[in-house]
Amino acid sequence: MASIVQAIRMALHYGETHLDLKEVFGEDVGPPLGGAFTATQGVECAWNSPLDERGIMGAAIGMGLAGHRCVAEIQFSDYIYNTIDLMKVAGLQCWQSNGAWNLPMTIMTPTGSGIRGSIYHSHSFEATATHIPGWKIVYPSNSLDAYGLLLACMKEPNPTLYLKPKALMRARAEEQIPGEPPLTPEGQKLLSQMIDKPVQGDTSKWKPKWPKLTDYTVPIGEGKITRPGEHVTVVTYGRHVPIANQVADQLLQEGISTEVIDMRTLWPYDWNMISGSIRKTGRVIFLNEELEVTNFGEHLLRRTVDEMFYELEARPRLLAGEFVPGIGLADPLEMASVPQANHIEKAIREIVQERA
Amino acid sequence: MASIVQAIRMALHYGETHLDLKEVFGEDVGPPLGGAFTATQGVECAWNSPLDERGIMGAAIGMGLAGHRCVAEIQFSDYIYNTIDLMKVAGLQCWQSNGAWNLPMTIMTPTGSGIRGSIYHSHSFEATATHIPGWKIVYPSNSLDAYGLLLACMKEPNPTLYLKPKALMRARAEEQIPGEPPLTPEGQKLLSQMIDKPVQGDTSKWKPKWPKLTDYTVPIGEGKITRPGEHVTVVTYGRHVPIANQVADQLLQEGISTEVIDMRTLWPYDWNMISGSIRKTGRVIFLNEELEVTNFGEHLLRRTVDEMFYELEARPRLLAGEFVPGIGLADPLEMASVPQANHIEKAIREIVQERA
Amino acid sequence: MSSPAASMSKKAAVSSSGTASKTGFRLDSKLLVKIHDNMVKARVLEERLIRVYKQNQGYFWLGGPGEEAFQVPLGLQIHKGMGLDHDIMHFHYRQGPTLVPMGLDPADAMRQMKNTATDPFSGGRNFASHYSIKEWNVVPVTSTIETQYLTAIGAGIAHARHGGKGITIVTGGDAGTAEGDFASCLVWASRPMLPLPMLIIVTNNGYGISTAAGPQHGEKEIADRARAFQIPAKRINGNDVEESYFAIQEAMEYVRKERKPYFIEAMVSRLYGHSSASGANWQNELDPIVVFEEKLEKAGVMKRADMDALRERYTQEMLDLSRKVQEEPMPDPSTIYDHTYVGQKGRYW
Amino acid sequence: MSSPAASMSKKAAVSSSGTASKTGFRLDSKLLVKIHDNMVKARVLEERLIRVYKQNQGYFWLGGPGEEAFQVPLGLQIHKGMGLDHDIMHFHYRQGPTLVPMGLDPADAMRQMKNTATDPFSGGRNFASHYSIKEWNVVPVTSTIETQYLTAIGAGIAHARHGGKGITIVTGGDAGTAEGDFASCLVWASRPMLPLPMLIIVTNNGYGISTAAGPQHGEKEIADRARAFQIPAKRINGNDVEESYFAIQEAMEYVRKERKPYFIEAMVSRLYGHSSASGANWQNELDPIVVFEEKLEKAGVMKRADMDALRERYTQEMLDLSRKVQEEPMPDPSTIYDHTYVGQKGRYW
Ligand SMILES: Cc1ncc(C[n+]2csc(CCOP(=O)(O)OP(=O)(O)O)c2C)c(N)n1
Ligand SMILES: Cc1ncc(C[n+]2csc(CCOP(=O)(O)OP(=O)(O)O)c2C)c(N)n1
Ligand SMILES: [Mg+2]
Ligand SMILES: [Mg+2]
Repeated sequence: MASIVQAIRMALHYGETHLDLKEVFGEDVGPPLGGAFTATQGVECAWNSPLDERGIMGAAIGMGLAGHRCVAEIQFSDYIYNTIDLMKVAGLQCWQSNGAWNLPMTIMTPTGSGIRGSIYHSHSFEATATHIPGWKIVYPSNSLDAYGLLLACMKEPNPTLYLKPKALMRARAEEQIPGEPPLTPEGQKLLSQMIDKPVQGDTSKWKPKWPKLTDYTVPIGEGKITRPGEHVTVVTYGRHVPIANQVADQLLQEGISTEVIDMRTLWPYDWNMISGSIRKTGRVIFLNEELEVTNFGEHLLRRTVDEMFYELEARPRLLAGEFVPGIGLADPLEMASVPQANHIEKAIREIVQERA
Repeated sequence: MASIVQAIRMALHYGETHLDLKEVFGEDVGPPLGGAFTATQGVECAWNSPLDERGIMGAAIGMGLAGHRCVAEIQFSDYIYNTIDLMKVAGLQCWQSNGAWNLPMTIMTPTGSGIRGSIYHSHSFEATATHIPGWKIVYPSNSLDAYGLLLACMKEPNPTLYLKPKALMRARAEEQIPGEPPLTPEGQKLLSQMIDKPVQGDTSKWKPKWPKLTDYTVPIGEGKITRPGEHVTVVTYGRHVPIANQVADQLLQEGISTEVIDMRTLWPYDWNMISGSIRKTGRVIFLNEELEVTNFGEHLLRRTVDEMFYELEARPRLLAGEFVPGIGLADPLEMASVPQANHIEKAIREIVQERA
Repeated sequence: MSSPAASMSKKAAVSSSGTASKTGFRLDSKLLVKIHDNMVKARVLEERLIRVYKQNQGYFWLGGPGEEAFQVPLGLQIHKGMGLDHDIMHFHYRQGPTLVPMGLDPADAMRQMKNTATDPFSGGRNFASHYSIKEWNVVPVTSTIETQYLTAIGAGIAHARHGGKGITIVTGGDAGTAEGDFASCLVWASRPMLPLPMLIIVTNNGYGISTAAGPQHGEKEIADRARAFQIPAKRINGNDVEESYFAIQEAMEYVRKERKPYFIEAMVSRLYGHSSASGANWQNELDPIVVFEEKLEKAGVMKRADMDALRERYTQEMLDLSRKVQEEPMPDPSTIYDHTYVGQKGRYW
Repeated sequence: MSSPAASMSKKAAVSSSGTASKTGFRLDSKLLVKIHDNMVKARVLEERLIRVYKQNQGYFWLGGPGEEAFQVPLGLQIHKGMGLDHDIMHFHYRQGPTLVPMGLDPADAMRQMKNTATDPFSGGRNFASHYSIKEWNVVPVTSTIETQYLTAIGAGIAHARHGGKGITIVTGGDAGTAEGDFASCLVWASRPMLPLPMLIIVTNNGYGISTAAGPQHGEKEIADRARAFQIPAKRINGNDVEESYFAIQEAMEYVRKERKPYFIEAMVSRLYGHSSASGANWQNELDPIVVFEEKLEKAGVMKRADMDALRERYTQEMLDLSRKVQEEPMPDPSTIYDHTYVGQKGRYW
């Protein structure tokens, strides 16, 4: 029952004790806070960097080139946009040197809306990220994947971007992370006592008691079918996975059978799984919360058209965020800017009724 | 017969004498060089900024908010990627203030490949740019449009991005800019004597003699059909317009009739023209040189699918740059990374033969 | 539109023969009382905003409680108005106490806090303390740390070309100076080819969210970084009203007249922590209002009872305003594209 | 793989009783001759690359002619090798004269200039002077100005953790210091919580492409910006071999031992302009080789004829190499995706 935040902490602990992880750093990443979402709390090698995203990204690159592995955090993906040139630099080190150098490094950053974050705590980053060659990009939607994908990143010899869904940081897994206490209310409480820093009192000497964690790696590039179905495929990731699952469950009661794919890795993505599912259902909705113009879902849709245009049974669709300059703070604005359950339901109903 | 470079100079001169243009600045933009491509040579209000793209973009925003109009240059779009956060800031000033503020400013930057620019002088920028709300984005493919679109930008109360095709900077127009000498070899020579700074000798006191220029504005948002045709639509812009025209002319001799659309404005784009043409031909190729993943052409293709899926006579296509970390310097690498005439020809032949 | 506050910045505010010398203050009593009034008003407003957050009527709070002794003297000396004859402000998110003496309507701050459609700064779109006042040259506050030091350059250039008395003022925190943008501001402001009439301010509260400044700063004072560019620079006690007032006065006189940059690092308190994300609870730091009130009382400029009554009155006023604002409507979902461009929506047309 | 050059950096190079004192030089004659040899070799190599460009056998040239008096002493004192026991270099694009004394094969520089598949730095992908030598810890030179000052931070941190004698060296130009990244490097290098063993270098040639430094720099010396962070800093005459040698020696000793940053601003010439984009023609600036050769001759360390013969020999050598390289193949178009990732192509898989 670890939350995503707890899963990340455990993965980082596993990394610094079993893998070659040397540094975890970023703004407010070290004590006392342990990260804006406390995802680095208790991690031994975590420290506070200067307030300087360009410095953080640059430092991560330099460490990686020196063979000194790090996981660096950009506090919110909203604040990663002053480092795009550096991400491009990171992505081309191996290629530019014709294979002589490689760059093991991981950048993690909370992404997306859903926390009433207004203009600058609601940004998505997938479109920009997937347009940068040379990175591998993962985006877990639950705690077990959060753990397994972070381990995969820490083993990867190339730059990896680990996107964390802001809206799900405290969501609890339905599956057990190898080593964590049992998935019971008692187990959850125990885990909290072990690795959550107390909110009250003098915590300057607090240390976590880590469960005996073991290796569990979700291979980069493998999606997951979270709901099998026959009539339509919904391809999504991160925050929208639980929402799509819920809509699928609800529509199933009316006999509409939706296959939900959690991409888990955005690049390189699991085209076998995606195309296989689309071939089966003939209908696909690419669902994400990013701005809909020059959106990564448009790439997936284009590739669908490239390879399956004449097989599709209905017009393939993108359901994405509105192309607004920001997510407005007021509730009605956020609800109207980012796909919600009702939008997904409507899109599914429409596509299953459509006959090519 | 003005080149694009000369057209830009003339437009800036028109701007500083007839419109409200107060500052033209950027790296090496002022004397003695007048810009990496000499596009700001002779412009009275042009000056050299510090080597600091973030400062340049920030300064442009601050001027715009102060009602002080500028055209600022980023020396190559390859070096604009450290300012994406600022471009987002620029794009949301009006929206964020709920309409209280507006931001007249223009950023111009040479874009794309074709000058054997290797990794860092070959970048395209359209995908990233079109994903940023709040800007208007133009991309001329010839001198007359270069002049007319720059005038449009200088009249626009919103942030404008003026992309200049690196490969075409010295290309000569077939149409006359109102006021420039006649389109003859003598006229071209005369224009050069008037506004090109001599390469030899002491030029520290050189001043251009400007022709009597008049207003000629290409409205933002209007495309242009550069080759009318019946069988297939090629939607492109910038550097690829003359190449597409040439391929179209060549194929016409075999009876393949290609309609070529020069978008001229990437945002807001001329959907009336594009969709009208696609409805007519039933076949479309979106052509550009940007990295093909999360590419702006994929947006256009998605919108085509959204609105015309059941009307298309063949699978719609994207012909774009390979998803490589960089354009390699060696000739064979550049040729294989960016669509060339032979790739376009092949794509057209294929799509006209395809039967849905 | 010229501000009455601006005339306050004249040296006349210093009474050499009048009340000031008797009180031990260098500023005259009328001005002292006015400063105090604004400090209390600004504080009570912030405390009301925090209540609004704690009562779940707003999603997020951050603001400027603890910075009043510096911010109020700043606000009083700003040459307020629209256009290049006036000062242009590129502020960050702790500037409420500057805007209060400039004439901010506290109800408007509450509207933004509650993200109502009536919020005049952003129409319910932006976080609290993200002010934007076109009529006063207060450009929209943007959340991105330190980018205001870049955008301010453009205002500085416009001011340099325009001449006159108007200057550009930029503010930000101590931790944010680690962003390269802070250095860019110093580079551009100090260029021999066009020095910029900018008052560059850093309010140093010793923290960036949870990160203490000490282990992060190799420079003795942030002001040293400005000095490296030959920019006159001062570190001051921003918790002291008079020190702040005169430092700002001196700086502004220099910038307005010389048309060159000046740098102030003001050491201030952060009385409710970083933001509501860290709880927005009272911190054990020096309270500049307490300090000031003690001095005022001791000097006989104000009485304890009057000061208490003033706070009482503002507290009630803010509560009433907050209730009133509560009735106001939320923005309509159909408006999400409004004002993407001047007079235009922003999707595909 | 430890370098013989590294041992040169020992103070032993200074002969207090031997040849040096007789010549008026502080360095001993053997080392002087070696430095001269490398300077000439580096210069002739650059001049050959320029010829290659002018003969249309390459698309673009830029490099380091004019910086030899600083760059060669730097190269000789680098502790060369792979891994954290050795120095790590985050260089910009004028570093040929540093790499020549480190053992660069001039043919390789020509391969990159001619973008052949055999170019060991980038396989014909990158511009000239964009070196990348994994075995010597020379990370790939990236065209983006000043980002090396950011990436170097990471090497500095790795070095700080690792301990030992290895240090991080970063170089760049004067104009580039206007990018915020330069300041970021100073911020990170000087943090009290983890000072970094970095030698931070700026080679100041007074220009950024066509833009003269004077009107752009408000600071008296760029070194003052490092001093603001309490980083020991020196501006030196980079056209003087000995001044450069000893300044680098002192700096390196400090950084290797104290594990703290040190800053050098070296004033240098730019003898063929910015790059081939500005013509790559000879500029009327002080030539450090001419200066050095005059001194060597006057001191009797070398004879004019020997120096001329040396240049002659290298000129012929470079011409031969250039011809040889001309035969080598271009990269194959099918390779564009190679090495996007370690051992993987990079499109869709
Ligand atoms: C570019 C950017 N990075 C990170 C953040 C998140 N953030 C908001 S406030 C803050 C700390 C700012 O500290 P300081 O500059 O000292 O100002 P203070 O809040 O203490 O006044 C951080 C890291 C941000 N808003 N913008
Ligand atoms: C980020 C970035 N902006 C612009 C350029 C284009 N450019 C290449 S070299 C150069 C001038 C550099 O001047 P300086 O830092 O003084 O180094 P120098 O070349 O004089 O050694 C510029 C503007 C670039 N390569 N990278
Ligand atoms: Mg602070
Ligand atoms: Mg220079």
